[in-house]
Order: sequence, then C-alpha cells, then structure tokens
Amino acid sequence: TKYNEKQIEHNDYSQDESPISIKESKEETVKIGVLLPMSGAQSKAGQEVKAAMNMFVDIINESTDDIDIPLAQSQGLPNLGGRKIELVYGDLKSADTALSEAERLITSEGAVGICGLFSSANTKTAAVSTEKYGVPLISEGTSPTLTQKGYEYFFRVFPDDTMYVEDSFLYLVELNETKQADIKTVALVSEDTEFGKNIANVEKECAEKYGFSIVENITYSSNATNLISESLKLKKADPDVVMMSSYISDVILYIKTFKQLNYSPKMIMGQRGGFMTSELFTALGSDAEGLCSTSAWSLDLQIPLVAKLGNLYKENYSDGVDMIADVLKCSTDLYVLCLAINQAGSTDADAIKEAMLNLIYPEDKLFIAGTGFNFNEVGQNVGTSALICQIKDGKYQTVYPDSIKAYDGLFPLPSWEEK
Amino acid sequence: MKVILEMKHATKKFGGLIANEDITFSIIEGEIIGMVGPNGAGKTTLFNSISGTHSLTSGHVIFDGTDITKKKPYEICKLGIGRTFQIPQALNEMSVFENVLVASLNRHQSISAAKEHTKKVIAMCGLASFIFMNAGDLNVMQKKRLEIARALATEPKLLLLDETMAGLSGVERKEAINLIQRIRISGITILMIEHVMEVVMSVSDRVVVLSSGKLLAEGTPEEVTQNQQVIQAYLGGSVH
Amino acid sequence: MLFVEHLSAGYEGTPILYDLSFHVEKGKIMALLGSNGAGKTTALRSVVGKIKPTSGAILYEGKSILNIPTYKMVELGISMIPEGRLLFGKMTVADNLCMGSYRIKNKRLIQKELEEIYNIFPKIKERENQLAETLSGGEQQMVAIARGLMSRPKLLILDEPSLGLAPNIVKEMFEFIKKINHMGLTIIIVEQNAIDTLQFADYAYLINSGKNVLEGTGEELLQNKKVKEIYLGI
Amino acid sequence: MVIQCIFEGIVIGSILALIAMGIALIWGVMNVLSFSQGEFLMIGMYITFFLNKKWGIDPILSIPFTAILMFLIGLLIYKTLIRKALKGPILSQRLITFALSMVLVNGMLMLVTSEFRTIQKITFSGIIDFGFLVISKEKLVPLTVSILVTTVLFFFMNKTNTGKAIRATSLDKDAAELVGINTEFSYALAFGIASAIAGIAGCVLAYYYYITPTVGTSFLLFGLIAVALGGFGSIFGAYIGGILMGLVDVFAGVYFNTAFKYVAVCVLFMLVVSLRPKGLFGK
Amino acid sequence: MRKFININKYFIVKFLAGLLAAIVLPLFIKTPFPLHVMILICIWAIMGMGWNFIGGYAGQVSNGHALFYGIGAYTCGIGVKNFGASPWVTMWIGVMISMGIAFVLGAPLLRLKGHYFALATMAMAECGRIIFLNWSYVGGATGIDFFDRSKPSWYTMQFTSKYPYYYIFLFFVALILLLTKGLDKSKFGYYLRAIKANENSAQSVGIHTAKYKLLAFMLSAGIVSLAGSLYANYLQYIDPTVVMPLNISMMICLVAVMGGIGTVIGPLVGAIVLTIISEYTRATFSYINGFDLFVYGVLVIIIVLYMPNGLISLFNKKQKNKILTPLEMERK
Ligand SMILES: Nc1ncnc2c1ncn2[C@@H]1O[C@H](COP(=O)(O)OP(=O)(O)OP(=O)(O)O)[C@@H](O)[C@H]1O
Ligand SMILES: Nc1ncnc2c1ncn2[C@@H]1O[C@H](COP(=O)(O)OP(=O)(O)OP(=O)(O)O)[C@@H](O)[C@H]1O
Ligand SMILES: CC(C)C[C@H](N)C(=O)O
Ligand SMILES: [Mg+2]
Ligand SMILES: [Mg+2]
Repeated sequence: TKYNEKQIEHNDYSQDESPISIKESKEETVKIGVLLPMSGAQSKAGQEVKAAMNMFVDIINESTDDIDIPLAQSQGLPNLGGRKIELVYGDLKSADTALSEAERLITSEGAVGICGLFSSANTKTAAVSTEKYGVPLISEGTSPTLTQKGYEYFFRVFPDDTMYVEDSFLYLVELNETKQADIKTVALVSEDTEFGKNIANVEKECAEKYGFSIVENITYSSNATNLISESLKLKKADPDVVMMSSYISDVILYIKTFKQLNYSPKMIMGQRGGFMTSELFTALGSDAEGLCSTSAWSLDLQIPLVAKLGNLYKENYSDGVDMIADVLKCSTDLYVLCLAINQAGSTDADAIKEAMLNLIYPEDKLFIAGTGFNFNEVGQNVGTSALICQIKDGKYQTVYPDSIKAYDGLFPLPSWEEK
Repeated sequence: MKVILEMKHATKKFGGLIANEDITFSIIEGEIIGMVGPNGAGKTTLFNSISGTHSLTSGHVIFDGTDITKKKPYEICKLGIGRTFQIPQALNEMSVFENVLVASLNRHQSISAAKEHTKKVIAMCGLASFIFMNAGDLNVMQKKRLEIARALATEPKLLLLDETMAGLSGVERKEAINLIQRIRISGITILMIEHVMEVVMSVSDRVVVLSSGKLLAEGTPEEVTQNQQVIQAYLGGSVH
Repeated sequence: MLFVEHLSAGYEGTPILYDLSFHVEKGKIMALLGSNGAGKTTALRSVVGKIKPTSGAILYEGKSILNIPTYKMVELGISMIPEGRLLFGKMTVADNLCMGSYRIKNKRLIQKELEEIYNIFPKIKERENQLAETLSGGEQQMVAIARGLMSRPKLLILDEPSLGLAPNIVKEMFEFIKKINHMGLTIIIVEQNAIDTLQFADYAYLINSGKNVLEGTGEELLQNKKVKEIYLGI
Repeated sequence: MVIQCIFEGIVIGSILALIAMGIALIWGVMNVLSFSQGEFLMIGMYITFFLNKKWGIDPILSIPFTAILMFLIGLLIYKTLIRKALKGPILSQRLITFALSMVLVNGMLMLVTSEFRTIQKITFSGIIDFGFLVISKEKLVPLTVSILVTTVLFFFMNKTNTGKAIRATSLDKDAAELVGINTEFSYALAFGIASAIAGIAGCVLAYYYYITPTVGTSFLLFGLIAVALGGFGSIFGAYIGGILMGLVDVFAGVYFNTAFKYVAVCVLFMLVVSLRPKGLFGK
Repeated sequence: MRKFININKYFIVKFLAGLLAAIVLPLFIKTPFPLHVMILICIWAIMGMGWNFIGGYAGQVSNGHALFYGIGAYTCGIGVKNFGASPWVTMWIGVMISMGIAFVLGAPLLRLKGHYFALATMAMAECGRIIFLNWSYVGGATGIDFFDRSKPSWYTMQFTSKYPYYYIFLFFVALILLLTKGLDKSKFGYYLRAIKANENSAQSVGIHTAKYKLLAFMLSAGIVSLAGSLYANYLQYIDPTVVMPLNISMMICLVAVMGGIGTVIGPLVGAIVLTIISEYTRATFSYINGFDLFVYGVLVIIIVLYMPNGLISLFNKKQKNKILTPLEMERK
C-alpha cells in the first residue's frame, strides 16, 4: 500500500541519520519539549496551556491521591525509577521557528518528545525536526493531511478536522430531524491561513454529502482590521447556518460587526480556534451566548474525573479561569506522552513510539470523551470522538451527541434585540 | 563659425507665470557668453530648459545640430553640455574626489582613467586640498567650485555656469576669470550667468540680457552696458 | 555691544578659527572681510550659538552669550541672515516673513514692519503668496533679508547679503542697510563687495585663516595697501 | 447596500485617518516614517480600557485624559529615544521606531498578557435600523471625532504661530533656529501631539473594537499608506487618504472578493503614486 | 594602477582568512543549534547583501523584498514538488522571475522618492503575500512541503545533515561578497552612490538614473530571491506566512543597517549580530511571554541608536573631512 511504501522510505531516512548523535540523558529528569506561542495574539492561549501542562506535571511528579489517573499516585515515572518530568519551552512564532525551536529543544535541551500548542502549519515544520531526530511529536494540529504524510513519530490524541466537521453537519441533520429546524443553506467563513482553508475544503465536501447548499463561501484575511464587507455579504446571503473557522480576534470582530449591522444569524457554528478560548467570554460577554463550536472535551462531561481535573486547574493553576477544551487537549497530549514513556520504561524514541501504539489505559480512568487512547498506524487516536458545545450562561455546554449532551441546543438564535 | 547652441522661441511657463518668453539667440563655438538680468528674470529657468531639468512649454533648443528640447538631463550631458547649479547640488555623502570622479565617468569607462582625469580637474579648479572632505561640509563658495569641477569633469563642449563667481573676493575673482579663460582655451564654449559685472565685462565676448522673461538686449559688453533699457532694468545708475 | 575675544572654533575636530577677536559698538556698522574659507561664516555662527567655540569669550551687551542656544538669540535682539538663505521652501513668502516675527507678539508692530519691508522690496510683495522655493535666487535673498528684519533686531548680522543680487538691487540694499543703521540698528556685515562695504562701514576687520590680520576704520582699510593688493585685487 | 457600504467605508476611513494624522505629522515634521504609531494607538486603547474598567469612564469622556497621558508618553519617548535617533540617518530612524513597536507590543504583552478585551460599559451604543442602512451609534463616534481632530489640527498647523513654527522647523531646522524657534520644543511638541492623536484614535476605536497588544500592528500599514496616498505634509490629504482607503476596503470586499480586498487597497495605492509620485494632495 | 591591486590583495587576504575561519568553525561545533544559527546567518547575509544594492548603495530603501524572497522560495518549492526539478536549476529560474518582476514593478515604483518608495514596495510585497495565500496552484495557505527522498540529495539539495547546507550557503555568501566587492568601487557602484546622494545632480553629470536604479533593483531582487530559494531547500516547507511576511522585509533592512549600509561587509556583520541576537534571545528568554522579543527590540534600538552608521563604523574610522596640508597633498 501507499502508506507502507512511505514508511519504508522513512525507515531508510532514519538510518542514514545525521552525524550528530543525541546523548541519552543521564540526568534525573525526563525532559519534554513544549512549543507554545509566547508572543503575539495567541500567547494568552499559550499561557493557559502552559498552566494546564504544569498541572499534569505536578500530578505526575508528586503523588496526587485525589486524582485517580495513572501516574498520579506515584512520584515521577515509576518504570523509570521515579524520574521526574521536566518541561523545556520553545517559542512558536511562525512555522519556521517551529522547526528551529523543535530542533533546539531536541538537540540542545535533550527533549525526548515534543508537544505544545500547534497549528497545523507549525506542526508540519516541527515535524521536519522531530522526524529527522526520531522524536515523538504529539500535536493537536487538526489538518487531516498531517496523518497522511507518513510521519513516523507523529501522534494526534484528539479528532482531526474531518471528524469535527462531519460532526457539525451531523448535528445540523439531527436538528432538522428532531426539531424541524429546516436548515438548508450554510455559508462558509474561513480565515486565509492553513487552518481556515483546510476546514473550508472539508466543509464543502461535507455540505455536499449531507445535502446542504452553500450560499456564500468567504475567505478573509486573518489580520483584517475590519470585517465589514464579509459581514455585509453574509447578511445579504442570509444562510441558515454560518460555519466559521477563525482565530479569536476575528471571532470577536465578527460578532461585534454582526451586532452593529443588526444581523442575527440563526446559528453560528465555529470550528474551535477562536471559538474555543476563554477570552471569548471576557471579550464578548453576553454577546457570546448561543455560539456553537466543535470540541472534543467539555467540563460538563458526565465523568467524575473531569470535574475534579477542572476544579484542580481552576483553583490552583489558572487564577479562576475555567478549563477550556483546547487547553485540556494540549495538556493531555503531554500526559499521554508521559504515559507512553513510562510504559516504554525508557526514553528511547522507538520504544516510546511502540508504547504509544500499544498504550494501555484503564477505561474507567478516562477523563475525555470517547473510548480511550488507541492509536492507529498513522498516529491518530481512534478512541476519540468529537462533540459540539454551545455557549449558555457563560459556559460551554455540550449539545451533541445526544448520548452526552448537557442541554438541548438552542435554535434558531434570538435576534440581537431579543437577547 | 559654427553655431553650437541655438534657442528658438523658447517659452517656459509655470502655471500662470511666464518665466521665459519667446527667447531666441545662438551661441557660436568657442565663445564666452555672459547672461545677465534682474533677479527673477528667468536666467536659471533658461538653463534648466537647456540642460533638460525641465522641458520647454514651447520652442526649441538645438545643440550641435541635434534638437535636445525633449531630452533628459543625462542624455544632454552625454551630448556635451555640462552645467552647474545656482544653489549647489553636491553629492553630500561623498567626498570631493568621489564627486568629481562620478562626473569623470561620463567619458571614461575605466575607473583608473577616470581617476587620473579627476585629479587633473581637481587640480585645475583648486580643490586639491579638499579631496577627502565630505562634499556636504564644504562652505558655499567651495561648493560652487566643486560644481564647476563636476561640470568640467564630464568633458562638455558647452559649459553652463550659473553664478559661480558670486561671493568671491578680488583676488579670487581674478583666479576664477583665469580659470574660465583656461577652460575656453581647452575648447569649451561657455554660457555664464553672472551678476558681478566686473567679471562679465572682462571675459565675455557677448552679453545676453534677460528681463521679465524676455530677451532685452544682446551684444558686446560695451554695447549692452550703454543700453538705456539695461541700465534702467538691471544696472541701476552708473556702471563700475 | 558685542565683544568677541580670543575665539577658537571648528567643526568636528577641524579647527577653523584660531584666536580671533573683534567687537562692534552700538549703532555702528562693522565689516568682516577675508578671503574664501577664512572663517567668517564660522565666526558668525559661533556668535549666534550654532557652533560651540573651543575657547574664547563672546560678550553681548556685557553678558556672556556663549552657552545660549541659537533660538534665544532673537529674543536678545540678535538676528542673523545666513549665507545660503535657508528659507522655508514649502512656505509662502508671507509665511516666511511671518516666521521672522515669530517672537514678536504685538500684531501691530508686525504689520508695520511688514509694510516697511514691502516698501524696500516691492518685488517681495508681488510674490507674497508664492512658495519660497520657487523664487529666483535673488528673490530668495531678498526674502531672507526681509525675514531677518522682521524680528526687529538690535544687532543684525548679515552674511554676504549681496550674493546673487542684481547690481541695482545690491545698491538699493546697501542704501537700505545704511538707512536702518541710521535708525539705530547695529550691524555686522560680511561681504565680498569690499569697496562698497568699506565705504560705509565704520570699522572693519580683515581676517585670514581664522586669525586677525588687520583692523581699522573703513576708510583706513580702504587706503591700506595690503588690503588693496591682497584682498581687493586692485 | 451601497449606502451601507459608503457609511461603513467612511467609518473605517475615519479610524485610519486618525492614525494617519499622527503619522503624517511625524513624517512631515521629523521626516520619520513612524512604525510605532500603531502601538501608541494600542496603548491609548489600554488606557481607555483601564479607565473604563476601574471607574466606568466612557471612552468619549476619557478622550481628554487619554490624549494628555499619551501626549506625555510621547514626550517621554521623544526625549529618551527619538531625539537621539534624529541625529542618525533616516533609515535607522525608521528601524528604531520599528524596534520600538516591537518593544511596546511585547512590553505590553508582559504587563497585561495577550488576552483580548473589550470595553463593557459604554453609554453610547445601540443601533438605528433604517432597513437600507443600519447605523450603529458607536460608529458615529470615530466619524465625528476624526473630523474634529482633522479640523483642529489643520487650524493649529496653519493658523497658529506655534503650528507654523512646527512647520517651519520641519522645513529647515537651521533657519528656524535663526528666527528664534526652539526646534527641540517643536519636535517634542509634534511628537507629543502625534501620540495624543493616536491616543484619541485609541479611545474611539476602543468603543467598538477588541483590545490586545498586537492590535496596532494591523492598522499600521494602512495608516502609513493612507498618509502617502493623501500626500505627505497635507493633513487634509491624510484625512482623505484614510477615507478613501476605508471605502475601497469595503467596496472591494463586498463587490470584488473579501480575500483580495487588501490587494485592491494596495494596488490602488501603487497606481495612485505611480501617477502622482507625491500622493493625491502632495506638493 | 598597482595601488589598487594592492588594496585588492589586502582584501583577498582578509577574505580568504575569513572564509577559512567560516569553513573550519563548524568542525568545533558539537550540537546542531549553533550550526542552525550559522546557516541562518548565511541566509540573512545573502539577503542583506542583496538588499544593500538598492537600499544601501542606490539609497532607494525598499521595504518589500520579502516578495522576492518568497518568489525564490516558491520557485524551488514548486520546482521540486510539481516538476521534480533540481533546485540547482530552479533557483536560477527564481532569480529570473524575481528580476522580471523587479523590472516590471521597478519602472513605475522607482520614480518614487524616500518614504513613498518604501511604502509602495511594502504594498507590493503585501499584494504578493495575499495573492500567494489565495493561489491554490502554489498551495495557498497550506503551503507546500516538498520533502522528497526519491532523488539523490545532491540533486534535490535536501540533506539530512546540516553541514552540506552550511557549506553551500557559505559558498553563495562568499560569491555575493566578492560580487559586492567588485561592484563597490566600479562605475556601477559609484553611480549608485551618486544617485543616493543627489539624483538631480547625478543626472546632470550624465547618469541615466532610472536605468541604474532599475538595474540595482533587479540585481538585489535576484540575490534576495536566491536567498529565498536556499532557505526553502533548508526548510523543505514553505507557506506565505513563512517566506513572505512584512517582517522579513523589515528585517532585511535591519540586517543591512545594523552592519552598515552601502558597505561591502556591513550586511554580513549585521547578519551575524542580528541572527545571533534573535536566535539566542528566543532560546534564552522565551519562558516569559513576549520577553524575548522585548529584549531583542531593546538590543536593536541600542545598537542602531548608538551606531547609526552600523557596526562597521567600529572597525573603520574613516579619516573623513580632512583638509590636506600641502605636504600631504604632495605625498598623495
Ligand atoms: N518651479 C517654479 N514654479 C513657479 N515659479 C518658478 C519656478 N521656478 C522659477 N520660477 C519663477 O520664475 C522666475 C524666473 O526664475 P529664475 O530662477 O529663472 O530667475 P533668475 O533669472 O535665475 O534670477 P536670479 O538671478 O535671481 O537667480 C522667478 O520669478 C521665479 O519665481
Ligand atoms: N560643517 C563643516 N564641517 C567641516 N568643515 C567645514 C564645515 N563648514 C565649513 N567648513 C570649513 O571651514 C572653513 C571656513 O569656512 P567659512 O564658511 O567660515 O568660511 P568663510 O570665511 O565664510 O568663507 P566664504 O567667504 O567662502 O563664505 C572652510 O574651509 C570650510 O570648508
Ligand atoms: C490553534 C488551533 C486553531 C489550530 C488549529 N486546530 C489548526 O490545526 O491549525
Ligand atoms: Mg538664477
Ligand atoms: Mg561664508
């Protein structure tokens, strides 16, 4: 098969490996490289991820009895003689710094795995380094292309864009069926970098598949100073659902612009990014009510561990900010990596990879939606599943799938005057 | 007697202002022509039209048989007209030597030949002690001398000098007159604007007088200075 | 009124003036002569604080003005008309003149001064609303002088005012300088037009290479053989 | 739709014009292309934000305070940095303001994090819906303020003695000193005023925009272009340049393509300056 | 004549010594990060030297060279990805395309002066970026990664080790350094400097200013494009935000200005200092949000403020503004 060919290629790629050998770290700690945006508009999200990662590091390094998940009760990684985890940070400014920072973390800092807050573009370049040095890279870059490239050391714990988008449309279908929502038309709004462009493509396919017609397909400049013309076009097209993939700045601007133009869409379905941030609440206040976003986790999941982790985070790590799905996702990546290292009992990349592919995790100790951590050969966790949240009372509340929903989704949204 | 420059009905307007109006005269090879006239008469404007800094509103400039009315300054320079600016335009960040060198490159392809030529021109213009000086730091008179040097270094057939003698003391004037005569001997025709009548009188073969944009008089220095109109418009009372 | 004693000055390590002294009495016209590059302009610039002298003293009305910044000179009553004009090219002629009286708050005085100046230079009035940079060289020189006068100075410093002016204008200007001098203005003038200048100057200095060479009343210098030979070229 | 576009275009243009005004002033007087103007805008927005958060002061009411505070900040930056930079070549001045903007953005990031904030308590809000035109009251603020600022600045620069002195300084520093103008003061004043205008722009922008340390950067390029489009040295030109860009932005987005609306703006700019190398109103 | 050869000899000795040092230095480096920094230095040096022709020598400060950088990068990327062409060939095609674009856009834009030119080039680069971002043939926002193992490394210029990159890039640095040196004191160099000093008077001494400006613009576009090609091969992934952002345009200037514009080795010096500052502040200070860029900005300000003529002014204190005495004149 295609994949096998690629894998073979990669095998000999790693054989004629660079002359620079990485020393097996003999220090006490196991170092894990964390790449986060430290400056720029996304650095707040970066900070939150950092805090959440610190929480997991503390859970692993200290014995934390009240959180009943593997590695919590012991100190450090038991299979490595109790060696502790240490995070080494790198800055994500752009895709090319992702490459050099990943490299620096691996070669200069001795990181045995890389995780962090990545966009797909940054993941791609970071993967150039991690593949080269044979170091596991766990990223929530959601572009499906990442798992199609034949990367050997790449893993994704949560869904990719196809799953998210598919879920969004399934939700629309459900609304039509159960609530006679009569949704026929959608408009696609996506920012013009990799993140938005990819999602728009998947959305187009899905819309066709589920029989929705696209009445407007807007690509906009992600550093736009205004989104007037975009919003005017939407208002004119008046779709039943606006599907958006945007970063936080644009989400805020769109919602404000909609309001100023007295345009109230019946439904706004966001694809994480800006729709899955804590800043949404502080910036938009009540205007954020009713926005939907795909997600893979939510504080209202009916799992006791979720609330426990959420509280621990909120009280000790984040100055009272609630845990957001994307923050949990990235920090869970770190946790999963630690699980694999522990299971492997070594920091050798191939051992970790092996452990990753055969990760054993007690199902009763899960704190995410889905069935667990079962990675397929391309590095995608098949045990994960997507869900959809709507903002209600200043919180993300699960509305789909039915099995785990916290409340009945609101459709259509009230107009601005009624709100 | 070969006519080297010919102005035919040259007119230049700036918006409503007519700076040059229907000016016709010609210059013969080897001559030194003085151009005088009240301030604002349009002398510099005429220079600018000849050298291509701006183009005439109507009329023609014929140089050495070619119509150069619409040509660009660098083309005109290549054809053999060198000019100085009334308000010196030195290449400020460069040294005096480099200033002249750049001009020498107009006729010399190789740097070393141009350097040799530069040295000659600099010596001729008495700038030798300033060669390493930044042109921007020269004082006004020195800049004017540099202007002459640069114009000369392009090896022109016709040299346009715009008030290069202003502000020279007696001895220096003598030197400058000397320089001009030497330039003429080397076969260069000169058209010079000058307010210092002493200089105009002593070197020019002919004098052209402009006033309010029009050609007021033309003739030998003596003729012109006797001209009542000229005395009234320009010289004011007696001549010295 | 102004005493300059043992002045030494220069540019970034290039000394130009060595031990130069001159002075001017109230109500008199003093001329500074010297060949090109002698340092006349440098001396005047030192007086108005444009360059910091390395040593020496400058006393104006009995007080040292060595460390006073240039812009305060106008307040003290010193106005300089620089070599090379330095007009505000993108401003109209009227605005240029108006800037000359920047330090005067009395509108009436300004108006009066303006009228006087327009009398002397009718040409300027014609060009009142033209941008200064589009004026002819000579016109610009007139505006520069006019602007200098607008601040109603007590001491007027002129650096080669006749530069680029038509002969008839030069004559008029010299007449004018005499006139304002009679009205009580003290004047320092640097000129290459030495014969005319010496004729009306009360006192004059000849400098060379930044040092005093000769001094005396206008007449004395006019008669001096050395001046005639070396400087006037007669 | 067209009417709505015109309205929105002018509103966006008004903000750009306000930013452009400060840039035009610094450009005109000091001949510096100030890359930090966007950051002054950002700081102005934060001042407005904190005033609002602490004391509930409406952004409009905080204009005087923000303007004065920004004026002082501008003075401080002038005294510590720009004054010295002015002695260097033009290009290094530009790069210093570029580096300054980096310092300001990241300094702010360290102080207040990148968290996106908006002003919650505003008095002047709501919409008037005419059907063919929706006017949001918040947007009337930039509209009026920018016209006011332009007029005041225009009169200040052209009719008052101090304004003329600033202009004179910009034309010839040496000559200005000779006629008794304290050029240092002129520069400082001009820089201060430019910062204050950025502060005012911050106030009105904060009315309906998000606030984050990087917010100024995206406005900067268009502010710069607006100045050049209008023709530098012309305050009126900067205003028109801004409005024009706002209109092109909206119309190109609606009737051409949203992804390429900035291409339209840039191309318009390049066309205009290729035909008129000194901008529309430049002399 | 001999005099000038002497000067050249002196330069060549310095040049060879520097080259030798640059060649042996990596042998003492044990970790890849410093080598990575050195590779970046090479890239920035090439860019700085390229920009130097138009911005430094001719004084037409372009703030839009990211466009050419991007074009260089994309030509290589697309060449490898879509045509399997070797970068050794495609980078020259990139140079041609960049020069072509510089030719077309340069004609109208170079008529602009000062800040206008800077802004117009900035707008030009912005257009380029947005067009590439939305142009699906070149991968749009997704960019292209053209990692290709099916052909030999020397053919694709894709190596697993950093050493080959370093030496290839170093070769180009040396090449362009020599080119700059050759042009520095040539007619072309003098003409550009004259244009920078005063276009009006340059014209009046017979310089076809428009032509020379255009030549300089094209030359610099070509060289910057080359840098883009090389970098693309190093990164093996490009998208418009990596190779075409406004920041790159500004950084190119910064490199040249920091080192000293209009000088031969200025941009090289600037590249060394700036890259080291940039990479090491990030490696050291990025644990606090924004701190590294803050430090970086402060350092840049300090250096540019206190050395407005570039770091190079530390080395050669020119005996400027000297009025020669008659004695010295004779010796000359
Ligand atoms: N670019 C321009 N725009 C408008 N008017 C101009 C321009 N250039 C020159 N003038 C006007 O044209 C007239 C002629 O100017 P010009 O410089 O040719 O005079 P000139 O004879 O050289 O005088 P001077 O002896 O004082 O130098 C002047 O009245 C001047 O104001
Ligand atoms: N900015 C400067 N830097 C260095 N040297 C300078 C500078 N300005 C003037 N000089 C030099 O100082 C010397 C004296 O100049 P100054 O202008 O004082 O002479 P001057 O007596 O006024 O001559 P002129 O009659 O030509 O006006 C000249 O050799 C000049 O080159
Ligand atoms: C941070 C997220 C918006 C990144 C996004 N999931 C991507 O793959 O690009
Ligand atoms: Mg003239
Ligand atoms: Mg002088």
